[in-house]
Amino acid sequence: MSLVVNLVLLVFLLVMALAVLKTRHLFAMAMLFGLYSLLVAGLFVVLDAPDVAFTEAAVGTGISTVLMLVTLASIKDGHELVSTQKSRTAPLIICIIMGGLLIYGTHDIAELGDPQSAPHMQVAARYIEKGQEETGVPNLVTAVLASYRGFDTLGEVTVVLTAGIGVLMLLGSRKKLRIKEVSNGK
Amino acid sequence: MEQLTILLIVIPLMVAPITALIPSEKVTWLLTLIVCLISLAISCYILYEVIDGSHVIYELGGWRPPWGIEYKIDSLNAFVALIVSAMGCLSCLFAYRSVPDEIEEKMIPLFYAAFQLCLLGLLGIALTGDIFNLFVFLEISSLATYALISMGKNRKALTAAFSYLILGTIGATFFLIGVGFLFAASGSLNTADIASRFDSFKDMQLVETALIFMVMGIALKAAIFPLHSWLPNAYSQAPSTVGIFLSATATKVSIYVLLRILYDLYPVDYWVNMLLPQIMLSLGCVAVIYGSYRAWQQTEMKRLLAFSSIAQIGYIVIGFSLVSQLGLTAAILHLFNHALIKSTLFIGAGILLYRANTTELGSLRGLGRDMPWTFAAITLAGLSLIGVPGTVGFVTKWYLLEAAVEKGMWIVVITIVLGSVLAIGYVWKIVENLYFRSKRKVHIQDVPSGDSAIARTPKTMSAALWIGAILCIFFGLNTELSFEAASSAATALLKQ
Amino acid sequence: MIEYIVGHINYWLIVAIMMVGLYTLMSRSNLIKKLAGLSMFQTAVILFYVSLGKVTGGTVPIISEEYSVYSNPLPQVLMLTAIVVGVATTALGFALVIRIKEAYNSVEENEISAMDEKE
Amino acid sequence: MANDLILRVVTKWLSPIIILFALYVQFHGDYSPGGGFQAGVIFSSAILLYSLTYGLDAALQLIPEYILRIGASLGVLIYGGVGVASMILGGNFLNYSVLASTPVAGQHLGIIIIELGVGITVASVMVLLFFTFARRVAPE
Repeated sequence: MSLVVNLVLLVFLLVMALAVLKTRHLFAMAMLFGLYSLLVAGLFVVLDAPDVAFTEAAVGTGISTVLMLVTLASIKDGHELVSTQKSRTAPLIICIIMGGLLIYGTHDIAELGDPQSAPHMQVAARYIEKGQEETGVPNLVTAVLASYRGFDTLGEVTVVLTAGIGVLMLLGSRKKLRIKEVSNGK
Repeated sequence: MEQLTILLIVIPLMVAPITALIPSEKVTWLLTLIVCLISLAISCYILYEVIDGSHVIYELGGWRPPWGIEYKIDSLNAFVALIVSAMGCLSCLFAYRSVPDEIEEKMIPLFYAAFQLCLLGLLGIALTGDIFNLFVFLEISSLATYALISMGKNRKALTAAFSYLILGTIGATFFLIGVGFLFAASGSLNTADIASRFDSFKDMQLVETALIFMVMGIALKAAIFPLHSWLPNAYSQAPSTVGIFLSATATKVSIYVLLRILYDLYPVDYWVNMLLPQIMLSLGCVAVIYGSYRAWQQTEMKRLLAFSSIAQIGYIVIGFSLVSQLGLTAAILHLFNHALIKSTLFIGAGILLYRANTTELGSLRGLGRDMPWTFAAITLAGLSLIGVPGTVGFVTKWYLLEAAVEKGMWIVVITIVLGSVLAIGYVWKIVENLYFRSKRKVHIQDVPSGDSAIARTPKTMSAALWIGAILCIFFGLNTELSFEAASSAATALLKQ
Repeated sequence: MIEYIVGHINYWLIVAIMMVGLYTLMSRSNLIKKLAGLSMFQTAVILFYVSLGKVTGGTVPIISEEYSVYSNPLPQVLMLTAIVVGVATTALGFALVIRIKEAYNSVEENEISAMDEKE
Repeated sequence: MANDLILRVVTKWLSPIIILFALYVQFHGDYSPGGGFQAGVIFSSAILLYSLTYGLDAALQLIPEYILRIGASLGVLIYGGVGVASMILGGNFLNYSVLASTPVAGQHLGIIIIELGVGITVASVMVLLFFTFARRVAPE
């Protein structure tokens, strides 16, 4: 049953991705992009990952979409130009090759939900077995996130800080920065 | 001893957030310098400890691998960490006068914080033994890099940063796909754990695809030949300090990751028959010729140096695609040597930019006569780039030639020689314009910015330049020190 | 054959979504659209990881007495980090787009590179 | 939008509830889905809502920018500080087991503190991002 729900959502998702690709109206694209994230969040719930779903809903549909809208409002330019110069065959060929490679790779991947597959049998088995006992936290995602792989999470917080610093460096000054029109020295 | 290794990460991590809050350019600079110096001291000590082939193991959070994240530091890790922190010190020394000149005053604390975060990210990549953790630190350093590049004076810096952001993220995501495929096959993320159980899943197509995607992703970040398009603009448009630091470290660390994937994560005999060495070798050769030729065409010094970097990365690729102890040693040694040469040359370019407010070679004519000492140091580093005996450049090219001859690859030998000839061409172009062309009417005293302070090269900048130039000669004459480290690193890689 | 397709089709669809994202990113000239494509590409990769963690008949990995089979927490943890990295990159990208618009008065890559070449 | 009565009233009622929910997600993350990151984003959405209805200046009066900058750094420092504390107490970096009398209690304590650090940084940076971007939109 969950497989069917999963597939239906994936097909919706594919349609949404194509819609983002096709639309020329950028505000509409921002909305479609938010919907795309919401659908992904729904898929995460089906895949037993409420923590990830929670985050995706808050970040993808919330922060990312809001930032996209604010950017659009700031540049006051709601339409994508019909570009004729840029070649589209080369990207298409690259994407088909990459996609083909990935499908080649998934040939011997374990089926969705196979409890005997390597990701479940190796490292993760211990988290499920001993996670609560060793950390005192029943939510294993929190246990792994904060303790077993706490260093990753420290890195993640640092990434957030870095992004904050970067954006402040770019947009922090109230006045528009003076920028030289021509390359230096000319 | 063990606790020292993690301090390499913890110190920049704790200092960077504080730096971002201090509204003083002097204090933040001093903090950055201290962080770099401490990192340098610690990485020297660690290298000294592990150079005999031993390991330092550090389990983060006290969890045993593969459940927790582990640092397993051998001489290669320590060597790369040493390169990163040494170049951090050098560019920080240069930054003292250059950053206030190029960056808006209000942004300086943030600039130094981002610089430290970039250092932190690169050190994290160099030390970790967990492939997902590597991705996280890769992104820390990348995000900091994008922000730093965009601080360049010219508006082109913005587009350079944006295209680097797009390509860098594609590279990182490809790497992430590779990690995911490998995880699907092995169920683990710990390098040593995957390597030790490799035989049980080596026949899966998943593992093959994982290798391809990881190599592609990292090759994009390392600017290996057809994937180099972001590099020239990023390096030449970035503020001088950033250009120095990145040209010396960013691609080097990515190449280090490539070495880890190819020699550590995957056994050598897995990919040696997959056409991969041949492909890499030919890409390396093309990169040497293409990079040198494009460098020769350039009329702007920083862009010239950036294209020369593409060629130099080609030498490194040739070195490790030969799959021999000697070739690998040459490649690892060149990581260090090239970092030294390129940072010295970029410091030179930075000084010229500071004094003459331009790096267009045509506008720099005759400037070498007014600044003989700067000119002398640039020439020394330029000679190293060509590979004149007695300089570091010669050492690596010699070992590289030896390795190629050992394998009977005459095309590679010809490529290296041809690359050196082209290098003479583009280095001569700099020297000729700086010294032998008659001076233009514009004197340095009446440069557009016209500041009287600019009439002298600041001592910190000269010091950074000369430290770099002297080290180019020092390690060219005393090869044992760097050679021992590189060959110990190569042995550590081939053993597994 | 049918079994094979049923077992793999969700991965194929994920790959297809990934490639639509990558194609959007590579073929479009508008910088905002590029960033949207980049974000879709990353999200599809995240979806791939989370799919790896699903166990049939399993439940959310929060230990309780009523259940005994749990889905794998590890891919979920990794992807929490990846989502954060993704949004950080996107935010920085948007900031760059705003500055590029101010400097070039355009957000189309074609126009911008034409202006760059003129200099 | 600032003049719409319904929006103003709804926002006034909704913002505290969202913040309350953020606190629940923050401190109940050990037992149910959620944690510092999600809590931080939810908290920031409350501020976003407030500034969308009442305007950027009002929101900046509520939370000045320097507090956000300090918060962004503080979260990372709290997280790193827990790691350093565990090193001082004789464990490895981020080994929370040494923080309290029993390892499990130490782990639990450590997890709560670091989640708080995550929450503070994420909430501060997200609000900061929004403010920084939104200032560019405001007509000058």
